Amino acid sequence: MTETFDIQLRSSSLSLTQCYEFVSHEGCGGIDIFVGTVRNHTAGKTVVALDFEAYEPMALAEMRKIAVSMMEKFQTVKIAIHHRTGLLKIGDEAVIIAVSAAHRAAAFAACRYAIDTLKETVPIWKKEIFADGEVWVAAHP
Amino acid sequence: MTETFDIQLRSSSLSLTQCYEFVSHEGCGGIDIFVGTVRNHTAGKTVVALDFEAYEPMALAEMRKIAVSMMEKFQTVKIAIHHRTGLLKIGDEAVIIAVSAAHRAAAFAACRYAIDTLKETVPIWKKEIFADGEVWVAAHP
Amino acid sequence: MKIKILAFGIAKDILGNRIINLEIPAAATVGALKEHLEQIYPDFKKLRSLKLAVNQEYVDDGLVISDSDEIVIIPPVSGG
Amino acid sequence: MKIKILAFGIAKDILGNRIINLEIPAAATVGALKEHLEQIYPDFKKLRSLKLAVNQEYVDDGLVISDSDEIVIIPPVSGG
Repeated sequence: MTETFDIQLRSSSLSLTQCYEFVSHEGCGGIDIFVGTVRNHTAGKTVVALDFEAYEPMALAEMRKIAVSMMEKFQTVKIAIHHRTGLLKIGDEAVIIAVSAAHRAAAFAACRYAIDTLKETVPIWKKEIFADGEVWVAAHP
Repeated sequence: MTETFDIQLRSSSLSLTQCYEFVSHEGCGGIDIFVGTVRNHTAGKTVVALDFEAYEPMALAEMRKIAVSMMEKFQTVKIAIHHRTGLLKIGDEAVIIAVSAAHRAAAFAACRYAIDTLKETVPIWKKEIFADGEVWVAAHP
Repeated sequence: MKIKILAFGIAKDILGNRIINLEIPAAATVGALKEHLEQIYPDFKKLRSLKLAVNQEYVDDGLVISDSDEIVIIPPVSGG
Repeated sequence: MKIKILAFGIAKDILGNRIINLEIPAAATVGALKEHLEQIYPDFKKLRSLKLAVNQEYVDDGLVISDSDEIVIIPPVSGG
């Protein structure tokens, strides 16, 4: 049986093509892909790099839970969720979520749900590195 | 000045990487990409191939109008809309829409708006080819 | 006046040609041309919708056609 | 009983270590452990939220901790 999910946490560069090819399927008519990249600024300050740290086994488990919910809530066919760890530079891909479905509404809704939920539940932490210091994102109110 | 839009209508294969690289930008944090592919069935019948015909100058003009509306309605940074013409086989990409924005909500909303509007306004016609005949999609009520 | 009409998708199948030449009254409107087409080719009435584009723009039925216009029959679109 | 706590992100900076060992009363709850941590390390009170994961699951404050549990401090996450 072919797998329905491809969940990865990795320190090497993410591949859009790899995610796309995993979810692409003869029965699907719509694929939505979200790519989260490292922005060069935040609240007016210039970001030099980002450092992502993950509690790996739980992060993978929570990403798998998201994929299961996507299957249950929306009519999705295949799902790839790849998240990067370690030091990233500006423009690097931090996360790629790809979803295929027979119809586009399900693909869009599932992909949006996935990134929103990932940002709330998956134990991954992002440190923004500026020229003059660094800060753990969203740690404080 | 770098272009904000990349609008293409072409008979050669579409490239996800090309669309992604066009919209990728150091100032953007979220990219949403929709890929419409050729499905192997429709209403229970097996599709062998699809043939796309376009009224090319107007199709390009209408795609450009969509990109302009996306910029006006949402806070998008860069937009690629590539649509294919001619004979496509199962799994081929018929359309790719990629949108970058500083924040993901705008990227998702703009991408969804683009594909919904494209399907309503852009003069492109799709003929489904079955083993035992062919039909212009959505022509009849 | 003599006009040239271009057709795509199922409209080309209905006309049996990519391009037809038609004689219409001077100052005819888009609405009148559509009715005329539906009379000569009743299959147009079976479509989900029928639009004309003039000079690469969707236009209202009230628009008056001139013989230099690029007129295209737009059956229901199905891109994407 | 003796427990080992793992910390990530800003929690590691607050503890000054990836792992700390702590002596807590037997049958202590997650809620009690959180209060205990906030007393020893007041910087935890400044965070937007503070959660504990036990055996790789988010848990309620009422859960009773056992000394074989894998306990991890989860400060506000910021993946994606």
